[in-house]
Amino acid sequence: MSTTAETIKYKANDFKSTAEPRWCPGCEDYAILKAVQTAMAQIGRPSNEHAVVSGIGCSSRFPYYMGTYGFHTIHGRPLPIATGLKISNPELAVWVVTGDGDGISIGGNHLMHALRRNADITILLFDNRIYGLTKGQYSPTSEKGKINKTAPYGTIEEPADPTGLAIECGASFVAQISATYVKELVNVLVEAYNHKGTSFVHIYQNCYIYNNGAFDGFTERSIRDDNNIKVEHQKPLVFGEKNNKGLVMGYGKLEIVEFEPENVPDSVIIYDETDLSLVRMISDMKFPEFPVPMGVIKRVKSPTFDDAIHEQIESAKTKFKPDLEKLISSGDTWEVK
Amino acid sequence: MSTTAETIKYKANDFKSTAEPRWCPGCEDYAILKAVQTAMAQIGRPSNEHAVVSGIGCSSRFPYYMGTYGFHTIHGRPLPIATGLKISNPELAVWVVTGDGDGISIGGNHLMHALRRNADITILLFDNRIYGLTKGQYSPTSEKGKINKTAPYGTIEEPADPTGLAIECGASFVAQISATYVKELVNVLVEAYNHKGTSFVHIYQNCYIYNNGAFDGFTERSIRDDNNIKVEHQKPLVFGEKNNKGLVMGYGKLEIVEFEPENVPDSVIIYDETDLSLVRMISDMKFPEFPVPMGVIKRVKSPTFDDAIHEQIESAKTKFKPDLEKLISSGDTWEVK
Amino acid sequence: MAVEKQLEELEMVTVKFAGDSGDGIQITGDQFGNTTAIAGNDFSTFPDFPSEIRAPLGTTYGVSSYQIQFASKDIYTPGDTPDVLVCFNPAALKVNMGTVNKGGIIVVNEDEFVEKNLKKAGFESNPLDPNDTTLQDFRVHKIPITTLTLKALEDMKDFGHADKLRCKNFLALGVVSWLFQRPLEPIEKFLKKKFGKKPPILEANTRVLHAGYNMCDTMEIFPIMYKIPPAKLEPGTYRNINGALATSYGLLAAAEKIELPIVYAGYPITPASEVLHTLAALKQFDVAAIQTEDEIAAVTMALGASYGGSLGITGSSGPGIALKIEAINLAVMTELPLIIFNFMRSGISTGMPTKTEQGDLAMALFGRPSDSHLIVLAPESASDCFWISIEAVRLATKYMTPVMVLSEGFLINASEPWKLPDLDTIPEMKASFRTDPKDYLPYKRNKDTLARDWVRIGTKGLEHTIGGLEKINETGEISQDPENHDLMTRIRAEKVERVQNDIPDLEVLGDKDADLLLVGWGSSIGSMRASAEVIAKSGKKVAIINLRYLNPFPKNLEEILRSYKKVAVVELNLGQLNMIIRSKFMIDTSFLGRVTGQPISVVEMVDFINNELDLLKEH
Amino acid sequence: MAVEKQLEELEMVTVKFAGDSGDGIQITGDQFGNTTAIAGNDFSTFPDFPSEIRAPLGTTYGVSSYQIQFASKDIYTPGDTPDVLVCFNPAALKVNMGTVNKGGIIVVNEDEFVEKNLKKAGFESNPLDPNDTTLQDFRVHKIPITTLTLKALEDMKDFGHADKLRCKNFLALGVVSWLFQRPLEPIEKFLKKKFGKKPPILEANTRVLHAGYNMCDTMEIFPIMYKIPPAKLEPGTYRNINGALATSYGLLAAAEKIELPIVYAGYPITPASEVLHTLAALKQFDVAAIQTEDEIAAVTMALGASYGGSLGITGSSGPGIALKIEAINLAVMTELPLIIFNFMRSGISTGMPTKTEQGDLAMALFGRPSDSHLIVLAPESASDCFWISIEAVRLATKYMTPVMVLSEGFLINASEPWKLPDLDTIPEMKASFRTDPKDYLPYKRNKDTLARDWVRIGTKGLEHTIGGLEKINETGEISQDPENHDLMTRIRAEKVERVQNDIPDLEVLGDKDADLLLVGWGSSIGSMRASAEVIAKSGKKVAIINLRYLNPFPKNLEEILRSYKKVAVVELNLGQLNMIIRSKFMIDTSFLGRVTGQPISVVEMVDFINNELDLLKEH
Ligand SMILES: Cc1ncc(C[n+]2csc(CCOP(=O)(O)OP(=O)(O)O)c2C)c(N)n1
Ligand SMILES: Cc1ncc(C[n+]2csc(CCOP(=O)(O)OP(=O)(O)O)c2C)c(N)n1
Ligand code: SF4
Ligand code: SF4
Ligand SMILES: [Mg+2]
Ligand SMILES: [Mg+2]
Repeated sequence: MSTTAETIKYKANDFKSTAEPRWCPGCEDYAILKAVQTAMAQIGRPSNEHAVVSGIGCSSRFPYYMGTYGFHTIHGRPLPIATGLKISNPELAVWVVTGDGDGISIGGNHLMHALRRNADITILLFDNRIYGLTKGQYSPTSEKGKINKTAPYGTIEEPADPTGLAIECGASFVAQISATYVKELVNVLVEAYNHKGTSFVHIYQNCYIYNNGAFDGFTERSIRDDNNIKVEHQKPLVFGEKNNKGLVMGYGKLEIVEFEPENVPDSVIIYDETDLSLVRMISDMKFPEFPVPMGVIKRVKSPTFDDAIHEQIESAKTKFKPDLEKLISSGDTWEVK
Repeated sequence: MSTTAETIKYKANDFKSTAEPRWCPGCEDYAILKAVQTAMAQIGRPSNEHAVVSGIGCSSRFPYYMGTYGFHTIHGRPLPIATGLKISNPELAVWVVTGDGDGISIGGNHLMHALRRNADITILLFDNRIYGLTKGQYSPTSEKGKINKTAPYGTIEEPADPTGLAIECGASFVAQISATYVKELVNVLVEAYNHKGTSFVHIYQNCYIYNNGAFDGFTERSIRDDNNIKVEHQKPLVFGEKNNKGLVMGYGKLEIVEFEPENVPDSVIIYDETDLSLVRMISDMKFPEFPVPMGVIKRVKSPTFDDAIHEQIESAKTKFKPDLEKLISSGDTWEVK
Repeated sequence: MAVEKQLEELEMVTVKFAGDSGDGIQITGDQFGNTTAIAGNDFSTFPDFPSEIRAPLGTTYGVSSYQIQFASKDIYTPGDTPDVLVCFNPAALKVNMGTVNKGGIIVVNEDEFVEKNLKKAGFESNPLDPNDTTLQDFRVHKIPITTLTLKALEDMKDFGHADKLRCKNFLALGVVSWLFQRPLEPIEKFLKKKFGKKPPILEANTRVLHAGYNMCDTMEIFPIMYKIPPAKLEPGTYRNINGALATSYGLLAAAEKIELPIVYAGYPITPASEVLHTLAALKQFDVAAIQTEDEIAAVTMALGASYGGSLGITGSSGPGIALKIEAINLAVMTELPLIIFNFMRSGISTGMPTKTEQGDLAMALFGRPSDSHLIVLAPESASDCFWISIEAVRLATKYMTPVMVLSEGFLINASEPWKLPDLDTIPEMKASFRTDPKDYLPYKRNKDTLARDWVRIGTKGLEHTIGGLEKINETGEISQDPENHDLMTRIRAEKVERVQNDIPDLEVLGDKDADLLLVGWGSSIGSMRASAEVIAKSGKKVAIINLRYLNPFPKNLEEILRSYKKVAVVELNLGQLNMIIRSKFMIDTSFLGRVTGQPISVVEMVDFINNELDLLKEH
Repeated sequence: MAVEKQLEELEMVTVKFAGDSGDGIQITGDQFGNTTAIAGNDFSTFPDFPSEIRAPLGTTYGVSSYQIQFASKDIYTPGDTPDVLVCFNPAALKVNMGTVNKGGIIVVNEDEFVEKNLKKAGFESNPLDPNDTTLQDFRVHKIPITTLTLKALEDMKDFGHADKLRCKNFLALGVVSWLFQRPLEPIEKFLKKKFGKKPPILEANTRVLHAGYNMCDTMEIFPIMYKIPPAKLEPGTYRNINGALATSYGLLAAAEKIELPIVYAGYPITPASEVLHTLAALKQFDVAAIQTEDEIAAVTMALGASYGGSLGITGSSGPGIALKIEAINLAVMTELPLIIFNFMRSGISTGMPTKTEQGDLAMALFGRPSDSHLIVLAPESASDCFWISIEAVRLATKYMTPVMVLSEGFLINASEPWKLPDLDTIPEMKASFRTDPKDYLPYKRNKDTLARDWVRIGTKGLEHTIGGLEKINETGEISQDPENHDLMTRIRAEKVERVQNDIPDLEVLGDKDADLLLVGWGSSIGSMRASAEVIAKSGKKVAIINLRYLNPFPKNLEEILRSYKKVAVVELNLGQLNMIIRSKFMIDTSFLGRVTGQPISVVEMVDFINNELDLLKEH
């Protein structure tokens, strides 16, 4: 990890490639690209110490625009590839960029198992609730009833919830944030990087072409403060345009209370990102009845897969000297003269 | 669905095939086989109206021993096959038999999406926390640290929780039961069948050869009542050898209280299988701190995938007469003479 | 196109529109195709677009194009190289100018040839400059399309600037319509249908269309205009069709004939998605068109439907087809009528997803573990996709076996005039489900076809279990008996071979009494037919056969192959059919294979044929 | 084995043990193999078991068996048909009696031949009945193995009945050891090692072992005993090895040589799991052996490791290999050194998972979308798996390409004596990672090998992005340029072709100056070698080549093929190598292919050869 001296050395531009991004004008992927580069500058490690692995999708074109190492792989499989890379090169900062189709549809199983394993990698899921690259089919996060190319009569499936799924699968770090929150996004990315273990960052990303305005209900500037809640460890769960609402614990359920901004009641919950029942409740909040949480929702310490593998290798070495000659001649041998 | 007159017509043996089961002596798959046949007799539909679709694994040999229709498919894929079958033949009772490897490892993604879709099928997941058929490798439900063929130094992954996963994925019916509870298992199976939508039944099944005793901690007769809790809609959450313990709601968390069996306090929760926060809390209980829940944990009404598909087809028909000739000559046409 | 001779009447012309992805190139092309159809020409189109949704404006990799060849005679390809190129920006010119025929016409939107755009496109200097020699071989017509568009709409105050700009493709369409004396009515009709509910857009587009047309009339931009007389097509009612529609309509026609519902399960992928989209909008024909979580779920869901007694169909392209292989083998093992469309695209891995290729033949035949046999068909043209769909359904259900259709990205997007079929000519087919429980055995076979009985799951008295384990012939009980496995492996192969008895003999196209026989399949047949005409004109001869049936081969293939001095195989790969023909018939073929992501060009093929003919003469 | 001649000394014998899965058949076989090794014979084994874990007792489908051939000369196969069959129950007799050589010895556990068991096995009457003619062609020895075992342990009061019964395989082992005059010490040593910590079990097994041996000595059950003199093997230290171990050791040896850690990612599947198990227990050799969630994760995790700069390896069998195809094409596209083991098993779909086959050659070569090329190797024997592993690592890393090793279920489980290799003879190999940023281009190629540079991800100054899209040669920038794609497709093919320069010429085995050449690969080579010896004994000639390199072929293959009057291809499939040889060299081969789930029998092959030789004579 980096020292403070290094931390100040880099600029976002140091993490740019010479290739010109090819997303549609207006696509929020641009904002995320910028945020990742800014976060990397803050992290303070040189570009060669980062690798970005992606699947297939608009979002997955990401590595081409990074000045780091990059691997644009196949649809749905960036996670095992990133895991293999991390096992091979434990010092590397390994980032995964995936989409709601790449990561939750075809790649859902790898996500589930990657989160169980907890290799020290950082997953960025760009959720535009649509298939961008293939031109507008529904994705697992698309709202029920959505009209689109493959569902001209409306989708009939309940949407999946990437954040809830990550928590269920035992992710040790889960954050959720909109691409429109530029500063917060950078912060979350830095926190995600700093977390040892798999960090899962669910990013709401507007697809300007095929699903424009998908998140306006809670990200549109004029109404967002009443429809978002910023969650932060050890901070009270307060939200609202005037900071006049908060979450309190009812009988086994969260409830919203209103108050005067200056008089936050004691009953308002102080968030604890390590308290699994609270984490569940926050992530289970249904919009629009409840606000959409933004920020680091879960963070717990947990041994990493890559460490465990290398520890087993090291401990095997101390138990058994790796002597190939001896290994091969183990078991019953006999001489022919 | 069946009338009462039919209900009494069948015996478990009517659902047996002539093939002799080939599981190891002592395998609990035998008990589940018997239970399914008994449940079918109770359900009261003839054998030709049932189809059992399985993947690959010891458990997945199941269809060969049933006198119903059966399809022993490929590893991890029984769910989409069953879904296709149900869409094609909506009247059929479609059952899926899968294992912890088949259903949660290679087939985990299909499980997740099948539960989101909610086709009217019944999934039985035989969880022996091991790979039986391939002779003893760990599965996604194997305990961390377990020594086995592929992890001679112990597994390093956190186990997945099939019940929690099913709930997270929006399953409309989730039950959990041990194969050792013969009567309860039959009941749960009948309830699962009766539920319209995808029913997910997580069955603890002892593998006598490769993982014997895996569930003794909570299924062994002498201690099980203190380590299980039977959950039932509208019934108090009471357990213990002497029915002397119960679950009450603490500050956002369940707590165990002890009492005199005759004096069940009012604070003991009356279970509600439709209350999603309660459902979460029950399924999130960690053993051995808390007892393992047995029974129907979640049941909510939700439109089914197969119905929705056929409704869209019917509504399209009322809007557009299916006239092929007309369709083909739609758009601009011209005459050549 | 002999432009230099200033002819008024031409036999065939190739026109290409090119510009940014956002320039409306595909619509322009489609509309020009429509007027061409109505004018009675035969035609063939080639839409070509980048894999980015909206690549940054003005870049060469963001260029989208639409090529169309039309003629007063039968036509087989969208043309090698354009006679007329319409460029909406410098990048479009940069990418395409190399392909324009010498002496050809290049129409450019002069307004876009500014410093910034020129640089983006990689021009060092402005090729429109009077002193620049870049375009000296062409007749360049500079039209300030943008300016003229804005001018034409000047008085529409409430109509936004960006909206106005979006009309400029219709100005160009007006220009080209004038050049080839096309009526504007069909385009107006289209605009009315599309924008009927948005009067300003309708108004604006119609206006610029006429503006473009009239301008040419008035301003004598082009010294001449061309007439391509109607083609002598078979009498009948025609429409314009592309492969995606034809494929879907064929499936619906087959389903109606065999009286079974369709379950089409797919996962989006270019270019296969088109068929999924089309079918999803045609639910009234008893179609369940389902988008699954991945390709494995798609093929298995389709297989589950086939097992149940419906028409289970799935479709994908390279990367997705690869994922379906394990499940296809389950279908082969359980002998169920699964239909798999492989809309082939270019290259291994992600490759060039929007480009075409014929690279998956070897995979269709051999790309499954162990000896695994299924029927393989390939349509030769957009309209043939209709008939191939029908044949796939007929054979899959009759032989109880998977059928793989090797279609192509090119065919999916390409369009051509199509004489509406008489639906009564669709072959009879019947799903004769077993209902009689007497002596039922799951793997008992029809003596002729070797097909086992199809059972609608749910039928009383026929309960049985099938699966992926090897089973005893007839009884279907699982078995590891060595000789039984050998037998079953051979029966599965034999069953597919028997299809030979059920498919038409090959007809030789081109010059039957040539010395040289070209063997091809799929879209290459178009280039082969066109080349054969060129060769014939030069007084030489070449024969052609089209292998629509790639497994099994038609019965008379061997006889035909052996009756020519030389056999040459042509395909868009490095020699897959070629390998099979060589190995099966021990004929030392020649081979022409190209993998450029585009149909093989007629020029290249003619060169190849001439060369082969020369070699034949030498010996 | 000329039993009827009552010879004391034999050249070669085949013994088979058969019984319930729970009877300890595999251990018995292994131990007999060990004593055979120590006695200095050459040998070859064939363990064969059902796919059920513990099939119900006494059923025919639950029979497990272990066949071993041993000899005083070099041996190549586990023998076609046993000279001695040891049956633990009627089902084992039922399944195997048909294969025993006429006049052969059958030892049965008389105790098990009771009504119930006979019925289960499908015997109408008791074949041991004096009046029964079922076994009249054999010399049957009825031994009440169960009774004798219990008797021998009668005084071990604290040792349970079930535990006692579990010892009966060692009584049989004692009997057979006596029959072939094998020392008991190696078996005692094994027992001590295995049960050293469980004295009663050790004691019981040792006792019944001796009981069986001594009984024969005393009771003259067999009129004679046999001696198979030691084989004249090359001097050296030997051990017994099977393919699973040899494969793993080979990988470790290669990794040590090239100084790279191994990341072996796999998903359990029969028979591939064995290698995963072996490597998982050898972590001290810098091996990360990882069980993934499925085969796609396995191959991609391995690829991620290759990308990072480790040895990324994966292994599976048919159904699992099918799932890896898409990712393998990504490896071909990104030109990374991925190693894929395909431990082939029998049949399409689930097929016969514990049985062997060579059905995946065509898939290895052609089973990927588009024209996709990789190196294909095949070991010929259990011990050759060691060397093939090494070669796979050497070629993958040198040519920056995936290598697929076509191994077989049979080789994984089979064992044979192995002369311990001198580790210094392992070929030099080096992973020359690029470190110099100067002029680095991701797809710039080595002039000889056409390999691009391997970069350890993390290296300063070499940052770059690779992926599945087509790219420009040298620069690696993504591109849809038509000619570039054609070029890259051909370069990827050419790169694999270049490996020809780096692999040894084929040596002709058998009789070089024969008229008939047998071409084969993998485990069939064993049967071919054995058959060639039989043919030679009858004064005729046959030559053999072993294609360990299946893609590309060795350089001198064509020359060799053309120097024989007739070429015949032999393989455990319906003609996959055959197809390639015919198509590539236009040679009208003969073909012997069998898919029974078992190695091809020497008798069948000898018949085939004789037939071919007769045909040659006729012409
Ligand atoms: C195996 C395979 N199946 C399908 C595709 C086609 N495909 C490419 S991207 C994509 C989905 C993209 O959606 P998402 O992951 O949400 O990314 P976005 O484009 O929205 O950023 C699909 C279906 C493919 N490339 N490979
Ligand atoms: C594609 C594929 N991969 C792997 C296998 C091998 N395989 C068969 S069953 C199985 C796992 C069985 O475990 P589980 O699903 O828990 O069933 P159980 O045997 O324990 O009942 C595996 C890995 C296979 N048949 N197909
Ligand atoms: S299609 Fe949508 S997600 Fe893709 S680049 Fe365009 S705006 Fe972005
Ligand atoms: S291995 Fe285990 S799960 Fe499989 S049949 Fe035997 S006891 Fe049952
Ligand atoms: Mg998306
Ligand atoms: Mg299991």
